[in-house]
Amino acid sequence: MIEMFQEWYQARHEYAREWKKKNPGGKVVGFFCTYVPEEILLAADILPVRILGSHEPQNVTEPHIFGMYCPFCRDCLAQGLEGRYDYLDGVMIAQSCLHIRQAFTSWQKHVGTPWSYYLPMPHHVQSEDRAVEFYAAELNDFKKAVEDWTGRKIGDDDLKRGIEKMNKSRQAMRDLYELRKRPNPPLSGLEAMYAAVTEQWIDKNEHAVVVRQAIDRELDKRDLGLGGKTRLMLFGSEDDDTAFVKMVEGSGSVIVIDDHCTGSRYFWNDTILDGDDPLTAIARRYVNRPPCPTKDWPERRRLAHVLKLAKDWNVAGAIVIQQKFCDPHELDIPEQRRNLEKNGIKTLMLELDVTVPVGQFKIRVEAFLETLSEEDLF
Amino acid sequence: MAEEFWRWTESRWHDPDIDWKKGQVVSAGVDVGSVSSQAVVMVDGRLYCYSNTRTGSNSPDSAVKAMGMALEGTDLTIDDLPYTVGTGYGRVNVPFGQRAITEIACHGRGANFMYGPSIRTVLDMGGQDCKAIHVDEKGKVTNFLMNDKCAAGTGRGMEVFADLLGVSINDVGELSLKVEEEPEPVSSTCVVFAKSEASGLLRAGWPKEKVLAAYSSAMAHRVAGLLERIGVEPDFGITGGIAKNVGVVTRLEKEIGIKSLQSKYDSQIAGALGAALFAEALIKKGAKK
Amino acid sequence: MITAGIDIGSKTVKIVALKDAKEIVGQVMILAGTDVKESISKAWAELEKTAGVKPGDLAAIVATGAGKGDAVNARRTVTEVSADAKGANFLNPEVRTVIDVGAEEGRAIRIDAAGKVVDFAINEKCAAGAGAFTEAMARALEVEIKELGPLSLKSTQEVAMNAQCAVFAESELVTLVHAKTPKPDMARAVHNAISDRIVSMVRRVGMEEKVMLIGGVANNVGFLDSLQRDLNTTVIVPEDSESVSALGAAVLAAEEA
Amino acid sequence: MGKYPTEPLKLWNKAKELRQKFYENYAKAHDKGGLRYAGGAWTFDAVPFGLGQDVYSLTSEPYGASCAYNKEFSLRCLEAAEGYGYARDLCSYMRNYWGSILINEYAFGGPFPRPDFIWQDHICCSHAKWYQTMSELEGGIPMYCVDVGVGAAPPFGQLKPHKIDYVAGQILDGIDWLEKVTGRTFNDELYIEACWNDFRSTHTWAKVCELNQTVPASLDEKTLYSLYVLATLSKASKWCADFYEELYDEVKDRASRGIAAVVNEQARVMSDTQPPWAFLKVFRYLEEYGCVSVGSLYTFGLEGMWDYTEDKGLTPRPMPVQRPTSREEATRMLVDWHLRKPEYQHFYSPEYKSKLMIAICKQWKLNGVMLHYNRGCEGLSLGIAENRLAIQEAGFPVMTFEGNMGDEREFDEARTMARVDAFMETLGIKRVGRA
Repeated sequence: MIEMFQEWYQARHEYAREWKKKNPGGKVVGFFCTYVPEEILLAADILPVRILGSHEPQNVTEPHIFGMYCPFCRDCLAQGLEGRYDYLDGVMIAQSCLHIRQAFTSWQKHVGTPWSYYLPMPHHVQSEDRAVEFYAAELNDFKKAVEDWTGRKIGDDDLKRGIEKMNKSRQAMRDLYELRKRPNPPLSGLEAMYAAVTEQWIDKNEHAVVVRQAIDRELDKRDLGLGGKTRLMLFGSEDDDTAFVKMVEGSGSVIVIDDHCTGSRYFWNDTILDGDDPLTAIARRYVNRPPCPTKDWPERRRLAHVLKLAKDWNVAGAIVIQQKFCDPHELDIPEQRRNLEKNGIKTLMLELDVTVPVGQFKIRVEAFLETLSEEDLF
Repeated sequence: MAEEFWRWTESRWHDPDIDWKKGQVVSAGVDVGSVSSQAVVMVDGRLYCYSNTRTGSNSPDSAVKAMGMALEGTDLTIDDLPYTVGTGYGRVNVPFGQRAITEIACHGRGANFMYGPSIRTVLDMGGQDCKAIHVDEKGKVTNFLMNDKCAAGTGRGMEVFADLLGVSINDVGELSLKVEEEPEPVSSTCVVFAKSEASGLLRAGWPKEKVLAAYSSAMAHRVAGLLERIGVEPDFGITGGIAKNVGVVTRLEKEIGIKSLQSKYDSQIAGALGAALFAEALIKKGAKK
Repeated sequence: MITAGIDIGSKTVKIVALKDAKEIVGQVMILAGTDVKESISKAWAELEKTAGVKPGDLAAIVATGAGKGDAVNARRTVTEVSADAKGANFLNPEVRTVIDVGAEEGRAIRIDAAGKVVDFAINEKCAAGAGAFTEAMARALEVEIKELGPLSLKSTQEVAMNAQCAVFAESELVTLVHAKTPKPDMARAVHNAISDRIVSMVRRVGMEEKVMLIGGVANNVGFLDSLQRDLNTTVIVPEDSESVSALGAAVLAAEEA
Repeated sequence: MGKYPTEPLKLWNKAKELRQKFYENYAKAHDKGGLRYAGGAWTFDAVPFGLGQDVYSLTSEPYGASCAYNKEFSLRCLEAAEGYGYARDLCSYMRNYWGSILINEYAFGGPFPRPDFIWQDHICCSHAKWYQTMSELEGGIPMYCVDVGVGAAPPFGQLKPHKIDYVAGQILDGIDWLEKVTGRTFNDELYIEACWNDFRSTHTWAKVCELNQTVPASLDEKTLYSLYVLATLSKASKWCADFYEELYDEVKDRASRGIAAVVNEQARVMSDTQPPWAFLKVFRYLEEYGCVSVGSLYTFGLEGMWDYTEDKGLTPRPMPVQRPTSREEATRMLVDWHLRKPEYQHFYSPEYKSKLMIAICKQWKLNGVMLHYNRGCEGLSLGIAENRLAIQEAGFPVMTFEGNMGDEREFDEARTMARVDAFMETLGIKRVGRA
């Protein structure tokens, strides 16, 4: 059951190609940021797949992106330049950080995916209605663009179908995360990461079904003996680095919660219709979701959110992931750490690159875990 | 290979007045670092013997070599050791070890022994990493910070310079102090760039001591930055090979305005010492091979 | 007419003497001490001894390299970029891409049929020191620098290595050592890592066949192997690959005179 | 004696005085019961003018640059920011600025003058966060920030109404907010006047830069830096608009008389992004080759208002036909004016930026381009590698050099000069020495 997610993680491209075989004429759209309103793509029966890196060293992006931009963005672009996403019919981004926007614009110019769209997701999400009105109008333009491209009208019923599909998938993932609150979590952080990340490119219904089955038939009674391990939280920049998570959990800890765009932030809240027209409801959902730090102003609302996660999932410490050169998180992390430490939660910050320098990191992680336990030594 | 100026000289020591057979608890620690390895044996919490050797490309052998050298001239053998804790890069590859603990914890504990329980901030400069460690009165690590990507300020940088200038690593500190006035620090703290910058200075006719002074102060400044990020809570002590480099230490003390504690022990054995102390604690709690 | 080019680098001083811009009549390379002036005169003396060519006999001298300013008898100085281009063009007019990998710097140069520079890229900070890098890695692996190349050819598996920073890469390697990774695979990883950095630069200027590799690291068969696989083409390595800059300077001197 | 006549710019000292006065006025604002506010060079600074004539601002980017000029001061600022936990690769203006607060030293003497409120905009990832942090460092300062991230106009076209609604709406909300936090009533007359001055300043600056198409160039980029800065300080002020009109007349006269900035001009280049401020000597070094940097999209476009068409290329955008008459109209005009600014639009499309840069190469008659890969500003370095490719494709040689506008630790002087030598060789330009 649960191992399905790892298979999906490793065979992401094969899955998409299979999907096209099973859905003749069906379109696949790659997206660069989780602010992309997948509801609308689903309404048009498009398969949205998140474009992520492969964590391998590469030498193809240097001509396109100057070295001070985050390695994750370059890794993403490299996937396109190396033809690994050649099955995409379209590619799009919802406005987020400058780094990933650059990967998108270079992709547009050099990868040659037939259709592309830049969707200006507002940054001033705390302006509430101003942002919602604006985004709803942009979503309307976007919907038209998709209609022109696919040659098919997208009605309110289609949108509602897309919304329902997204919400079901989100609910399933939240229930899966709920299990990790247990003193003896029935799944490892690695398994949870596989489940969370694959939700971003597997057909939502299919993914939700497997999550449900895993919860009901397997996990509920499962005992991995993780009860005694030090409970950790992961948060910060984009992070789907399974090698890193393996190393951390292999050092005597269990990761029980995260705040990443590749994790909980993706499915944390639903699109709620009550009264709103579908597009406004969708706009409101993305404006109100747990924000990327680049949109978290003038107030720092992520502080409370991250602290609440740490408390609700009862973690002893948090590992703060800084994707090298990721400015939005660099602007967030110092206050996040002060806030957690102030509340008795120790933190360890690590700067991630495309590949993990296991050597240096293992020492830091083990030493961090020692400060959280190892009383038998004194 | 040409003469290796960067290499630390190997050494060993043991206390002939101690008869380990009469001791209650014999505990051992071995620190297999990237460049050098140390082994320590303690009897009832007293230092019995230690060694300071070079790490080979095979860490199990290096661990055995280090312990073997420490035990030279004693009637104690590796097989007699009831419990050994390994630390350092090769901590998991100690054939005769029962447990692996990071060098951060071990240096914290070792410094507590070497410098006394009043120490609160430990600076350890190893070959690859530079660590600022906060410890409590028991020597338990409460917080620590390690150098970021720019590994400048690690022992490695000084070794590269020793090699470049053809000065033994043991002498670079003294030599760097033989300047009338302090030169501008080298602008780049990156080892690679500092090296090419230094070759430039040499070409420009700078004497060795002046070049060393310029690098030492750049290094001290960089390390001071690391210490300030975590905060220097007195008392303050330095472990690892760099503690022996008076050139860096005096400049560092000047920068942070705090003198570092002195110890009669070899600062390079702090990690192995901490490991042996942990082994002792574990033995007392019933730990066995 | 005899002209000469002198390349004053951080590690060596090289001189090439050229007859009528056609034929190499003298060639020396000496290790540079800390006193540049002394090294330079040693090099000239060596040239006289081995080729019977004295500075006095020369129609023109052009200097290049980090220490080019110290060549008092040079008519003018040129950058290594132009010198490399001319030198490579002299050796093989079909070369359009020159890759020069030295101790502290790496360069990729695209040239035209006349050996004129069309575009060039020099490594930025943090990607520096391919030569210095291999030395450090050889030390960490405890093998002679010249063994490192042949060793990597015995590799049977790819090991990814994060090699932006030489010092961190070294501790990466130490970790691999402790993980008991076979030496040949680690050597391969080192060369792949450098090759990735160099190839990134080559892609920046845009690779055009034929490709020539020069500089100290050119003699490293392991690096050459990684480079050829990354570029997916055969790379020409001239003999005396370290003297190509000096040769180019000699050619430019002939154009001056 | 050089190949062309030259003479110092008459308005040079006036420009310096105006800059000095700006920073003094801010520091002294409270003495006369006035108000101080902080905001970026991109902000809609016309708005706070509606609060009265005694409201003075400190614009963050130029202030950060002022810190960077002074290596010793800058280093202490940068290290203070790092000590507080902020990463070394963040915007170096921002780190200098925070550091100046942390060590409580004003680059122009005295302690750092705490602002009464923050009026900012958000275009790069750092703009709003910059002040969020500043507010924290200063123990809480009321902050308002306008998001201008509405995306590109359909390449080179008009902005859709909802985009203008969003930004204008935030500004109108912001005006109510300003009244609340300052307790003052907002004066629409003053506001409309300020908007008009903004149009004048940015329109006239473009006209000044256009004059630099003449050979020899009347102004070199080093000089342009000292002049464009006034608009980054206070583009909506009467003094700035008036100065630029005066400047236009003098530069027009220089151009007509063939007065050169670099007397041996034999080659023309442009740069891009903010220069490494502590190393403007790079431009002096170019003069040894008789090479003049005539400007950049950055110096022309940051505070200059241009139109672009495929056939005409870049032309100064004409002034609006008539003054706005109401707060709402003024706001919509202001938003439309700025959101269609090239330096704003290219945040969304490197392709658009490349077109603009290639237009400069042609219209300003350049031999080559020197791109500053600026580690200190991810906003303006955005897409710079793509620009390099496009400009080369258009047939103009490009050299790149890595550096940092505000963190001298990241600039390698020797290697950069060596790179300039190599570039000049590829352009076939021989050294002529400085006259």
